[in-house]
Amino acid sequence: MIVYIARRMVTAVFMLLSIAFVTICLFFGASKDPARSMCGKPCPPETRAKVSAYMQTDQSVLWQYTEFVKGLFAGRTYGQGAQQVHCPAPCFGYSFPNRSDVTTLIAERLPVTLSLALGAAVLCLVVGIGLGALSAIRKGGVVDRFSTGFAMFGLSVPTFLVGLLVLQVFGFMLNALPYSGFVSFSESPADWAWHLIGPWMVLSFILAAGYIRVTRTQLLNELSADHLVAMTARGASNRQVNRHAVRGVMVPVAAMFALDVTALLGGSVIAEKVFSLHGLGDLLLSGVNESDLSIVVGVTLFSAFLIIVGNLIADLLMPLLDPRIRRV
Amino acid sequence: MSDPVLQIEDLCVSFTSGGVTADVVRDLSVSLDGGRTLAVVGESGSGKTITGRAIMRLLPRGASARGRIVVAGREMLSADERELRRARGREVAMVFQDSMSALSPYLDIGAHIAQALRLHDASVTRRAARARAVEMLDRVGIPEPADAVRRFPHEFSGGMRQRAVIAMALVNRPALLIADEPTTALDVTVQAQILALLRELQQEYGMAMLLISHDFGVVGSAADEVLVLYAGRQAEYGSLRDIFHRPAHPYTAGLRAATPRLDARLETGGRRTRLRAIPGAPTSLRDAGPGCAFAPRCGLADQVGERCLVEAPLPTARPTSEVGGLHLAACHLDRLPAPQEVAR
Amino acid sequence: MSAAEIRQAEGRGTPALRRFLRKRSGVAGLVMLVVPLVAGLCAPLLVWIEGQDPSTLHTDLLDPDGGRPLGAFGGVSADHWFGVVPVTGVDLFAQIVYGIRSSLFIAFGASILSIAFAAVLGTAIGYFGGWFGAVAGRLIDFMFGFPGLMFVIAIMAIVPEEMPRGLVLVLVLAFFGWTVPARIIGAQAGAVNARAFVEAARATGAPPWQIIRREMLPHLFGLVVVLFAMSLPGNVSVVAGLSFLGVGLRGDVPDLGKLLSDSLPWIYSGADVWYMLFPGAVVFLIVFGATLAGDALRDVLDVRTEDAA
Amino acid sequence: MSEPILEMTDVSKRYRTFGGFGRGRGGFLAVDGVSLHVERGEALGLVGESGSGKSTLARMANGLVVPTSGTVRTGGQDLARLGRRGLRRLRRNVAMVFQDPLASLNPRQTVRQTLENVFRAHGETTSTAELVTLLESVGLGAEYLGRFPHEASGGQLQRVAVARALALKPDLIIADEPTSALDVSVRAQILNLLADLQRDQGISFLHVSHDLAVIRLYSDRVAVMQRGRIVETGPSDEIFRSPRHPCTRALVEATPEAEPPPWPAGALRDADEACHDHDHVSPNDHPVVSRPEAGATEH
Amino acid sequence: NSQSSSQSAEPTKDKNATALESVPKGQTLHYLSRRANESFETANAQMVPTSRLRWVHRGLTSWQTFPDKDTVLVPDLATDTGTTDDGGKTWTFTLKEGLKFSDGSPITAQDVKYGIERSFAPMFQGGLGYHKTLLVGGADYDGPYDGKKLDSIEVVDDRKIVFRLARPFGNWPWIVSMPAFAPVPAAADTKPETYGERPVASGPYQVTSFRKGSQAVLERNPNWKADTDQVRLAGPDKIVLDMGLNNDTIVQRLIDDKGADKNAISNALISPSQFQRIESDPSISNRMANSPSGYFRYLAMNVKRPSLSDVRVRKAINYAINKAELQSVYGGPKFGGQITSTIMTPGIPGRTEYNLYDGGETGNVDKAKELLTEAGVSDLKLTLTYPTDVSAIEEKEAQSIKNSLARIGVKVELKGLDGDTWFELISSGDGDYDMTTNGWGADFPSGMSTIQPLFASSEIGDGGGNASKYSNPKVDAAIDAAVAEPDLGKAATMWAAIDKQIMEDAPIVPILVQRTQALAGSKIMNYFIPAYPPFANELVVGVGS
Ligand SMILES: Nc1ncnc2c1ncn2[C@@H]1O[C@H](COP(=O)(O)OP(=O)(O)OP(=O)(O)O)[C@@H](O)[C@H]1O
Ligand SMILES: Nc1ncnc2c1ncn2[C@@H]1O[C@H](COP(=O)(O)OP(=O)(O)OP(=O)(O)O)[C@@H](O)[C@H]1O
Ligand SMILES: [Mg+2]
Ligand SMILES: [Mg+2]
Repeated sequence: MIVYIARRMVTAVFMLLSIAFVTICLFFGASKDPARSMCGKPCPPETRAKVSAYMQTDQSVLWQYTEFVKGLFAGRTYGQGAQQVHCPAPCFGYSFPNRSDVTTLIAERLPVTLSLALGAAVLCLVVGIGLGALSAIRKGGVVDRFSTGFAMFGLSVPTFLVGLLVLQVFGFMLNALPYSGFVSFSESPADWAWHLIGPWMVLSFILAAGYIRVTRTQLLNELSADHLVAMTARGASNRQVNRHAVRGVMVPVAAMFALDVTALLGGSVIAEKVFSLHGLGDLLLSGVNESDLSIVVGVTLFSAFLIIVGNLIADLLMPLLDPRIRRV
Repeated sequence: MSDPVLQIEDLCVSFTSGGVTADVVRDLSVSLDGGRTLAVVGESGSGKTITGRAIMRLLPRGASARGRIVVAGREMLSADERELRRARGREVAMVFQDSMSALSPYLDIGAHIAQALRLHDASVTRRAARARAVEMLDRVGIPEPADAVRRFPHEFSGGMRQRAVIAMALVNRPALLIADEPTTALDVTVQAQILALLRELQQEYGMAMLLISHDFGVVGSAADEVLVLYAGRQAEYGSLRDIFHRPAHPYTAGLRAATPRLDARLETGGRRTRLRAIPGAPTSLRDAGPGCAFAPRCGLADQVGERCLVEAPLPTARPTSEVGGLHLAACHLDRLPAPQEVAR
Repeated sequence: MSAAEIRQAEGRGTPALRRFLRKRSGVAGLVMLVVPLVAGLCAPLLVWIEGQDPSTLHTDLLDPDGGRPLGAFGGVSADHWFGVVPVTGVDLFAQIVYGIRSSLFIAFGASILSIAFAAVLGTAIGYFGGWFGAVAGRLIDFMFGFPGLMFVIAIMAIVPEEMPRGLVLVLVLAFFGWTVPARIIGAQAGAVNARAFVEAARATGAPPWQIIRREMLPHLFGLVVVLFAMSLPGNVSVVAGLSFLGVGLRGDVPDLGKLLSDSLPWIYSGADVWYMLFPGAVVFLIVFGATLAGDALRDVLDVRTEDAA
Repeated sequence: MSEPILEMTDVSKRYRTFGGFGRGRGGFLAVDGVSLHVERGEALGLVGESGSGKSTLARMANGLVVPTSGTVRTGGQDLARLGRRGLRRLRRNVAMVFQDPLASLNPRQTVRQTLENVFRAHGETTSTAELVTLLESVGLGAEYLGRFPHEASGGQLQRVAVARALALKPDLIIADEPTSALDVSVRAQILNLLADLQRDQGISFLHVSHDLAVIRLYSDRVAVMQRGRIVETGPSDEIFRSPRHPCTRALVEATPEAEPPPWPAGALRDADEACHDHDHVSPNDHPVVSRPEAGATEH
Repeated sequence: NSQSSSQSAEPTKDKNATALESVPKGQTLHYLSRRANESFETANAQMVPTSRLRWVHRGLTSWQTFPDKDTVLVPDLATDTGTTDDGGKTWTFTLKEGLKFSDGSPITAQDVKYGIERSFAPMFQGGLGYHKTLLVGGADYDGPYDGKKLDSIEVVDDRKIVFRLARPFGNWPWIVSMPAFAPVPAAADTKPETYGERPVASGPYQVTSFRKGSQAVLERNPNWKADTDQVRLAGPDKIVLDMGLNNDTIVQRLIDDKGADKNAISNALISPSQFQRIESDPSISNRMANSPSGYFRYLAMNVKRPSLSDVRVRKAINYAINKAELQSVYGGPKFGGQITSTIMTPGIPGRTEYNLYDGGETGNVDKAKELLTEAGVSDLKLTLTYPTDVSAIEEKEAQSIKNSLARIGVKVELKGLDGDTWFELISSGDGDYDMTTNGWGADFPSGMSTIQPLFASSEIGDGGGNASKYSNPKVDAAIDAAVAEPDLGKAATMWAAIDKQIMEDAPIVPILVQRTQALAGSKIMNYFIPAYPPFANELVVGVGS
């Protein structure tokens, strides 16, 4: 087990480094010059060269990569003397337009995205597994039809359309929900939830569809599985059997969830845009709009980090859910 | 004489799908006393499993059973959910063919047995249940049972799993054990052990056993009485000896002749022999016409003529060598010709 | 599944097409998908019939203060079937039918490319297995580490201007779209490869190509079709979503996603909700239609896609 | 006598498992230094408990499984030297019949397509008449040509499988439990068919089965396998009359006879211990829950 | 004998001049910003002197705006708007007496010098940097952090500061109103990186709380004295600045006008989709400020391209453009902007109206065709490039131009580029394009601020803004003379002449003077947009009750 964990960890780190390599090659190798937008007005070439040197964007891609990786573990310093800015480890780069290291920027935005993603995850798991289980147990019933239709909708409607609909209806028309803003959990848990209900609804509407389907099919499989028939043969009631059957659904759900970390992050970009929340997605978009490569690279890599950690957790969780994976 | 543990009367099982209803088991009547083993033999699709499940009222979706099934005095077909729950596992237990899929992959072996126990007696503590589990595993011959209770099904070999399943079935000392092909998935050597174990436990607990099998060999070594099913109908019923030595149904006789035997060569003095095969393929009740389901494959149908094709024969009594024994066969022929003439 | 059921599912009881046509939701989905598709293909013809073109500005049809279309339903009239675009007065119908072209071109392109690659790779994984399968599996794991949409957004922001953005979008979407299908196809191909009839074919001395072509592919074809149908709506959504985020197509090519993001302020303010309604409905039709059709196909071809992730 | 149709010398097979970055830890030794031969026209029976390596050994005869070590000579050719094309050509002469006819026939191909593909594999074409003759030789009528597997019964399908094996007039047929998936009444039909082929066409057989009675009936010689090794070989009559190896003995004794008196329980268990140990869990028993990375048998 | 550089209108001593209301003291002002990186750093700011940055910072000079008069330059920290005695090469400023920072220390000339020096540091690039090339030695100076000083800024004593320029520059008094001229006490600049989050204040407010990217709270600076400051009314007691809000959400909130939003102003842009709603409801439209003038939109023609080198072709294009349609695209005359035919926009001193190529509002196709025939041009194919990520308008504008030119048989190929790439292209010496649309807003109200950057040959390439690649030695000479002229009144007439002189060569098609609009909460007073700059003066805004 320890070997297994260790191996997964090493794999995760290796993956992160490779993704960083690809990302940095792609972005710092691109034709855009980040110094351009930092140069000011007017912007003669000498000034631009100075800025470029200060931002260290005049260096080679490989150099950028090694510096980045070094920065992750040991921090990174830009400029010299009193002008130097230090970006402490783990350094995901330094954003000059924001005069802040990207790690700090991410740390500021993370609570928003995490609140958004975790809340949506919980909601979509509860709704997805709940509806999926109900429709499997009462196959062909009203709930089944409703949730199959619901799943079909959720699978097909683009996130932003749902987002706009929710915003329009609940925010502007009914004035039932706040249409923007974020209150941190520590300030007021109630307000926190209240402000996030809209985005949660949107994200979980989109994602729940998959869980409804998986839960439904897996549970239907599971319910007809011999070991559950055997359980009934032992004298177990339907409820006991159903409860046990749900265990068999957890593994595919966990596997799916691991993949959905990506979808959650992607979805939150759109949800953040619609609900004007300032999370990682918003940070990324601002980086894109302001040609702030450090932010773009930093946020992308940090998201990769989140995804890999999510996958790692799912991988480590899997043996707990299914003893068959617990070998070695 | 006490009441039989299992009594089945005129059991019919039918499947409904797409508005069409078809019988898969028809007019089955049989009874079984405690301490005795009834083997149900027949080819694939002949309705063996369905019969076993009907007894437990564990039919798949779309299936319905008519007739009467009485287990230890309880009417199974009219019992309500609660009664059924009480009967299942305590009065009648089941051992499935595929021990791997019959065990939950998420529970260790101990939890399985403990669950079987506690489902029927909530007063048993978890700890006591697990202690019983260890005892039972020991009883069915699993080495180091204290360690084995903590292992998961996938960590057991097929034979060990089947032993565990037996332990689970017997933990509540049921009056009737239904064993649906309990050894088909196992090696011959293991198969022998399991059959021996079942036999041994049956004697110890005095329970009745319904042993489902398609293998004449297994039947011959484990049963007291035999029920031969063909296409969902009772072809022949009788004591082991009657079935083997004086089969009254051409199908039974054909099966015996088609089964290769280890001593085959010895009998024929070392020359190559050919088995006497039954021509054609097994049919199911669904495809069968109004007549005898076996008629299309029967070498003797010509002797009887039209009747085999239009009228399904009813089980009628045949001569028996046992005292007070019952021997029934569903064939229009009263007497089978000598073995050589049976098959074409 | 009992042997009988397997026979039923895999056999040719009724041809798949006939079974598909018997499914109402599938046919409805197909219609929803095909109508816009045909409209897109015949865009020049339809617009010619309407008597408009996708680039002429009709500022005379707009409120001079602010550019809201005059008239009901966003300026719907006999001349302008879907009304006109606020601010410019460009014909909305023409924009939409041409927009379908670009959106669907990208979505189809990306789906075809990614599924084709996934099919080739998946079949190879299934056929060769062993270390090749292991390496490909790692590669897919590696791809799973990429934060898909975020990465696409980031890439679209740095695409050099010389490159045609539509093509880049196709490539980028295809690049992130092949992984899950490849894994599903790989798993399925592996399962097919492990089935006895493939080994039987091998035992007769059949060459690899014949085994893949005649034994494996027929069993993967349905899956590939279903995966394609399932990837299509996702790609349409992503293309529209990228435009919504402002990193999609650029220039004067009509594009559904661009129309939608353009229309946002108009529904925010309630000044011209019709502007969003028409392109929104078309996007919805395409996406929902493709989903329905894909789902029906999946049932008809009895493909399981859930359990291989 | 001429050269044996099949000659295996000291062959071993170790299955490797993949996963993680490194190699699997050692893998699983399925066949361990086996030598065996099949004479022309002879039927060799291979028996043994489940997982003892029978199928692996049988598949090495036509290169479906490549041995880790040792040499396999089939029809006088060293398989290791043949190369991929050569192996394919060799398979003209070495045909196979599998356990489950429904599984071993492509459900999407008609009987005609299935048979035609055998010829196509070797760049040949056939006429319908030839195919009909082929089907008739296994006791099926021409009407089966257009049928899909699900439209025929198990016994009929196994006949089709035998027809496929016969299509290219092989010298050796490897039959891996050809009847264990069939119903008792049909089993005899197929066994008779195979026996006729051996007698009438002089085809050699490597007949794998765990059913001793079947082997006894149709094999000239028997090889008994246990955990990857051959523990006993000899003429079948001799082996079954007086088994020498404890494992063979256990197998013989465990085979249920048609009508013995009630089971002598205690006696049996002692005999088994020689052959089967409880704690041996073969890798077969592990469910494949991990990501599917099916191993190829041909490299 | 110093020469006053002040403008035609004398700065009034009376703060509540003309239409300016007097604002009550008290209340909280809310600022809803769509920008996430709001900060009070002066060294790299690009904001006008009437913006929120100046709540905290004062400059040597500042601007005074009126609803009905041109904007004027007035002294801020300095006692006057600067003096020169060598024709604009050396400028002297004297600080008022008794000025104090929020930390109680006196504001000295040294602090002003240090503030300017900081702006040279590479870490503070990105601001308005006219002074960096004007001050002697500026090009090689890298800021004070490595211990070096910029000697062309001379601190004579605590209150007197002298600037030595590389060449005469008449607009220097306007330059010193820019952000970098705010005083920074060197002792407080220990962490330059975050200095702008809680700077030492010289203005009426100091930052009491700063959460990066989300909120800043400003409260009164007790050391600020109203009688030393003629541009700031400092009505509210407290100002809350919310950052990084969604533009549309801000607009929606301001329209809704609920709760604290009644006390709010913002920098949100109002999109055309909102006009109808605003117009239809007087309670909203009353709160909207609309600019009388604004950004200059034009179509630049790359005169270096053979196909556009003939002035007759360029004139033909001038005639052909349907400006009415473009005006409509921008939101019509009321919200979009005024059709124009000159380079300088209303509000810039000296601006005179004329129209050399009057084709009417929708263009004169015949005249244009005639000119093309005269030039012997047919089958002309041109590319039109434009930035796509600024707003969707550029694309529609381009489409309209394409349609206009199609009328005279000129085929236009549209090339939308992302902002950075587009700018890179048009500011390079040999950019591969025929035409581009462009917009320009002057950084200070002078013809210099528009004409020099857009038409001087020195501005071709190397990041310069001369998108037409227009190069006329005579115009260059005239520009140099006007730039150097310290008498701004005289300079204004010179610029007007240059304006027309350039249009004779028709390197561009002037299109619009673009309006801007802004909404304020219902309690906001003094919210208006002057002719120049096109933003509301945030320093005079008050909150009523
Ligand atoms: N779920 C089901 N739906 C429809 N028909 C079924 C179902 N299960 C079984 N049957 C039919 O019922 C008949 C009897 O099936 P049963 O499983 O009892 O056969 P069996 O004798 O146990 O065969 P085997 O030896 O293959 O286990 C068969 O014809 C089968 O096709
Ligand atoms: N492709 C493979 N990869 C890894 N291990 C394998 C593979 N094929 C077979 N094995 C293992 O090799 C051993 C021998 O397998 P084989 O199939 O040859 O046995 P067998 O004697 O034919 O058994 P059975 O009677 O069950 O068919 C088994 O333990 C099996 O788990
Ligand atoms: Mg059965
Ligand atoms: Mg085998």
